[in-house]
Amino acid sequence: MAKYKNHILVCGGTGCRASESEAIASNLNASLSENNLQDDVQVVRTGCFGFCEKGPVVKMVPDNTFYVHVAPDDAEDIVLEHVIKGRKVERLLYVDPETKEHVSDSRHMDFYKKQLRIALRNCGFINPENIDEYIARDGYSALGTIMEEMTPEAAINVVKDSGLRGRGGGGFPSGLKWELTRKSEADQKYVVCNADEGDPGAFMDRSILEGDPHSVLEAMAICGYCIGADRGLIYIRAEYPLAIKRLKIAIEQARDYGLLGNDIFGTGFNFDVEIRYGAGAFVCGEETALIHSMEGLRGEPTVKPPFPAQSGYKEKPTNVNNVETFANIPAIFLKGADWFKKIGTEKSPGTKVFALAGKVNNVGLIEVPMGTTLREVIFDIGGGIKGGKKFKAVQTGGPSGGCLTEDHLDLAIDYDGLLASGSMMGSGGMIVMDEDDCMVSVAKFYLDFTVEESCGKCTPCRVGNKRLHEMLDKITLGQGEEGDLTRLRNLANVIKDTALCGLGQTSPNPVLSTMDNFPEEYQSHVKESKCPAGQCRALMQYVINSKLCVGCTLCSRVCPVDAISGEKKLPHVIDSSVCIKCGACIEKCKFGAISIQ
Amino acid sequence: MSKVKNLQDLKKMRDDLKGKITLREKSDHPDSLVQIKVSMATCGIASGARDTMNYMVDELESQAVDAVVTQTGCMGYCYAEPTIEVTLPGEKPVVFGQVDTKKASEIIEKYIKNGELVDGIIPDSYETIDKK
Amino acid sequence: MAKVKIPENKVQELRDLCKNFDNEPGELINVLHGAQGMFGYLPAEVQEIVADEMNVSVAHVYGVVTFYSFFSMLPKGKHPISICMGTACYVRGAEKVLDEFKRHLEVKVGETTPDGKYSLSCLRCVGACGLAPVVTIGERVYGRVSPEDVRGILEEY
Amino acid sequence: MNLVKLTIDNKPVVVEKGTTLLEAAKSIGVNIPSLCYMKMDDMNFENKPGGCRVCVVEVEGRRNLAPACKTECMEGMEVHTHSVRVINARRTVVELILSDHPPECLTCAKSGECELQDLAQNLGIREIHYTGEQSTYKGDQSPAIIREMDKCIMCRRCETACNEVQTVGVLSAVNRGFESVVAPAFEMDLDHSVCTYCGQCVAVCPTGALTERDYTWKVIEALVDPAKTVVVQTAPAVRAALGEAFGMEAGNLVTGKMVAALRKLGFDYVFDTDFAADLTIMEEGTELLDRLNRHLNGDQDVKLPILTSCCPGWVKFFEHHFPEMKDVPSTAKSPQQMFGSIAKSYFAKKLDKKREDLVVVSVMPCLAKKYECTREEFSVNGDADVNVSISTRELAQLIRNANIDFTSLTDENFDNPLGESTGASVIFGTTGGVIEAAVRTAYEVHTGKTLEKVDFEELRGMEGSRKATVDFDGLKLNIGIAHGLGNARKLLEDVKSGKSEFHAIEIMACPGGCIGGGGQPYHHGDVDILKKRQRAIYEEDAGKPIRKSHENPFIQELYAEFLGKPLSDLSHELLHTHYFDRKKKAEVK
Repeated sequence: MAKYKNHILVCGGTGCRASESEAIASNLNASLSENNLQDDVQVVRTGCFGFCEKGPVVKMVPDNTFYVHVAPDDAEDIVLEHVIKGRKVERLLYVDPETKEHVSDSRHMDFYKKQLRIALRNCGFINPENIDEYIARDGYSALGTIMEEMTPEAAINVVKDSGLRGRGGGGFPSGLKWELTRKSEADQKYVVCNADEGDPGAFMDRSILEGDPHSVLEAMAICGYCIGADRGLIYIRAEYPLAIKRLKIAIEQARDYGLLGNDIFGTGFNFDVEIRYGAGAFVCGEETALIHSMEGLRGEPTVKPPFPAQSGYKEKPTNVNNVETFANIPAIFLKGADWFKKIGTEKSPGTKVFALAGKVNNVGLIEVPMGTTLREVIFDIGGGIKGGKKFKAVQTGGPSGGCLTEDHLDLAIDYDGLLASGSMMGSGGMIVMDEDDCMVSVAKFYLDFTVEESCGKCTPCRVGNKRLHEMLDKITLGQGEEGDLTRLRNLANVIKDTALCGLGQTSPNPVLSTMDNFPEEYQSHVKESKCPAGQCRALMQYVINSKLCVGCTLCSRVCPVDAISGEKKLPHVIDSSVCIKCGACIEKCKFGAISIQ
Repeated sequence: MSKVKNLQDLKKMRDDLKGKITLREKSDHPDSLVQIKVSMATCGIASGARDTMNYMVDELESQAVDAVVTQTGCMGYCYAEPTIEVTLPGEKPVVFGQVDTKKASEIIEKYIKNGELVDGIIPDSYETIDKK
Repeated sequence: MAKVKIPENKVQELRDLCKNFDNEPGELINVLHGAQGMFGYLPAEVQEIVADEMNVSVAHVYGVVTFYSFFSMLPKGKHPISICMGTACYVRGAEKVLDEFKRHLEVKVGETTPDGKYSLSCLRCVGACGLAPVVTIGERVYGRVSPEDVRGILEEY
Repeated sequence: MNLVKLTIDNKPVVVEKGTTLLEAAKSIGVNIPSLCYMKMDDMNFENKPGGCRVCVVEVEGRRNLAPACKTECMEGMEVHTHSVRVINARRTVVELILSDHPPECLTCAKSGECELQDLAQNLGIREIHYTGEQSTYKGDQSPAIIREMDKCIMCRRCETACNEVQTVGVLSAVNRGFESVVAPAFEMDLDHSVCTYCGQCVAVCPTGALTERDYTWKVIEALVDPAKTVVVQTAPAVRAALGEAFGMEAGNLVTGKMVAALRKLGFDYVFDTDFAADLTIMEEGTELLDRLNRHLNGDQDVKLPILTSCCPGWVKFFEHHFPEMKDVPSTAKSPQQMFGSIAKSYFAKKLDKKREDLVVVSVMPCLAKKYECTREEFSVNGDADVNVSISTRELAQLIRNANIDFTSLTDENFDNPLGESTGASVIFGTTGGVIEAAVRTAYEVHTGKTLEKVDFEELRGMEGSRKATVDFDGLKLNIGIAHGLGNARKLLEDVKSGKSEFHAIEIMACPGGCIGGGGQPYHHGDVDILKKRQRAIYEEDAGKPIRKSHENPFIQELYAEFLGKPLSDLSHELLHTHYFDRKKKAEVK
């Protein structure tokens, strides 16, 4: 057997693969063979490192050098310089945006400093397609220990004691859910893993499945043992081909090892997992809708109760947890409920994975203890706002969440804190916005999403959200009227109060939170027909400064709608009733005479 | 492939497999480990640095010493190749010259395990690769 | 709707697909995934055969097909272009990129160019938010796309 | 019994566990408005998707409002059904529905019967605060049913009726969100679907999205055409429900007033489909006995059970779903079509007129009859045996159009010869009636004895699927009865798999039989109305001097003068039909 002295970890997450990390890995291998180092150095394709902004990412082990923005052509340098000569390839090192210095060790990067990885503990560390590496990291020993040494009730108590809450958004205590499902009597029960991550801008679950699929399988088996189910189903978005592939490999390997299937650990306990595909419907993230979708129906939610724990898949008791929730389970059993409880806040123990994106320097997947402040996440881990712009808002919870402002930056992130401030945890999308983002447009963007993804079953969501969207559209077009804002708020509140499912009930949050936190921005749109962020096209006015205009006629010639008139060598004027705000004139003007107001 | 029949099986398997990733686990906290850098430039390899490195890796593992062995470039002591740099936790790095397997064994026994100095130390006026 | 005639061997393949799922109505979505994989889209005739095999009404199959955005009743272009409209891409300007594609191809979202070469669609988050805005053409992913890049990208095909 | 205590609008109430808030409130006189909800216990109809959100109420301690139709009563609940929060939410929800609904109340076919209209009125909606894009769909006109889905509010009742009750499977919710609507596969017209035109979707639709195709103008045109002799026939179930359209209590028999009204409308001859029902019994009963005897004598070619064939919805159903069994049902035409055949042959001859000079109008509780009379095999040289079929509702419309004060009309009698009928034919209007009528005649024909007790209680009732054994003087006849196509499907599956032990099965497409037909005055989910109509039907039977079809003197005369005997060649030509395999794929346009 080859005895590797170096490991080169190449990120194999979707983001990095999109920028050809596969080619990097194969070039590395080729270069190693050329230099006869194939037995000394192992190239490992891992799951996501999280630092997607800098992808593709390559990490050298054991000296912990972290290379960023690596291209396939860089592979040779890495081998020749780093591996053979022991010299770091400086141009691939991360540059600290503050000090402008090279930082070679990932542990010294701000991006990683404040993170604590539990759910992501194996992502970017092991080869997700190799069960041996998972087992080497104590994989499946939580399952084995529970089955050999614990009753299902005792195991459920561990989950309850840990205080783990559902990471899919609602934050329902997981142990309690397991207990309810255990107590429902039936000849057949199911464990369902909700991997239908549909929030635009969220990719936590996908990264876990791509980077550490076995932790989810192990947790599902643990759950099956606890609630008395022998079948598990993973409902995953069909848009996640890599996660599906790795899950399939993981399931096969676990079966081969007897860690799934019949008589697991010789205890007579049977448990197996199959995959069901989503087909592009956001609402299927709602558990009752998800169950209907797995039953081959339209993914329409139904009124709860009955809860899935009582009557779920095929009308049998069903425990539904999302990927991240499951990924926490083995760690909780390995290290104990007390260990877990000490992390995070009292009511929200543990960590949370966020997909940090938007106008922030370090886009990526991060995991922080609950209670970390938004400021730490955005400015320390996220490295602040891109392009030195001013922070304006952060949106958490996706289409169900809200926009928080500067005033909330020191808010400690946990379920209750976010809810109290008008947003919610959601599944963990976190989008940062800067001064150029118009909050009315942002609310409209989310409503646009909700309208498109509404299942159409209940009136408030089917028609109400459509009307909300239309009103927002009207406002961004400068056609808002007196009374629109009152109506907007009433309608949003009624939708929240009357919609059938969790998605409908939370869909007005982006509207309500932006109205609460940026009232003046709505006012300027409606009362002054102005968009302070300068984003709403219809509210822009192109104006020629007569002092700067020399009458060169360039602008009037380029205007596609003949909105600009004026005599040669005299200042020109734009007829704003004709202007379509295409911006062609500004581009042409050599004198900087045209501006947007 | 053999099935995992019980927890005992799994634990044994884990212990056997552990080696596959210890390198990575160690890289998470190298400061608390013995760090050994083997100069592996052309001159080093020509003088048998590869043998030295392989020997060190095997020996440290078999003696269960928590250490990280990495290669490094030319340290500039071509006359003394193979050279290695050993950093004990909390100590300053020390460079040894002309380290063949015999010398390596001595370094492990005396310096690494017991902190006793061994002949062949190159004075600390040298520059490490990192300082360059 | 154009009447499509499915070759007999394909019909058999489709029926076998249903049988692989035990003709179990609960597996309808998996079957439709398989069928779309076979035909590239789900014309009415395919849905009728699936309904017949799975012992559900054609209306039910159609109701399911039209519910999920992944399923399509129209053939896709040779190079299906998808613009990610996830939030991360949105705030980094995906809409302008989309507009540029629409302008170049002269089609709306969900349509295919008359020559069948390109089809244009939007999708929600491919999860490559670090590369936002993201465009995928077939299997190929383009990151950090600006409207100016669009012409060049199209010229590759 | 498990009881729970709660308060609704501060009034204490004790109900059985499992009771919904809507039901509990109703029990103490609190009528929470609802829209999508509809439940008819005996009909196996339950539609409560909890989707319209009109019935929301405030439950203390709950974050959001609760749909009363789907929320079970729990111990200690404190419920408020008309707090400011509730009223505002409810009005807003209804305004939202109205904002996506064409404002065409004045000209809508459902005006006055529309549940959305009532709701808006009751809530006092005077302004719609939220306006915007309205969904539009292409219209769909089949011979029987008109779909104007712009008026659909996604209550899903039609979907439940079509799929769960009738198992016809034509309708499904399609698309999603604001674009969602209930439609046949590929949003094709009903014409191209496997629709049976039973009209149960129309019967439950709260708005004008699904209505019958209105043929009243065709009737008016015929009535004023001096060249035409206009003959009308009225189905048995019509008389048990027509009064409701004029504000009369359900269950009032209005046979005499109906006849008087028809005469006032200007029909030249007011006849009765009941006469044709008696004729059906003669043919179908004889066919039954014939098949039974041959079967008992060991003829392997003869298939049993024999299935009734007077319901056109049912006929189209088995043509689509069980075409391999198309030789099992009786070949006897339905009473509507037998009447048409006889009117345009025997009766035309009596009047010394050509068949083309006669216009046969039928008044039916049914929408499928509109389709049935257009079937090609029911016309001669392009002249249909029955020219126009209108529903009970359309007849009421005609009566109102003619300014007739229906309730104060004096009873009149049908014309002869095609107006005479027996009690046996009247009960065709309810589930179990056809087979009971057949048994009355078949018994006497088979045994040669007089049947003393004509009431077969064991064949009556409202259960969806029933069975009974009738003793034919030693010969035990096993009879099955199903109403509602879902129930029929189950019996048919048994027949198909050879498990059925029945000699004869009566099937009616509509729950309750014709009294619950898709063309009857709207029941708005009240099953009692159907039960009252059923009672009225049996009442009429009991009051008839003659109660066995073969004793109808004009039937006897018809055979003597014209047909010869049941199953004669002429009978076969005029009174029997054949069925088609319609299992071919629904056609894609």
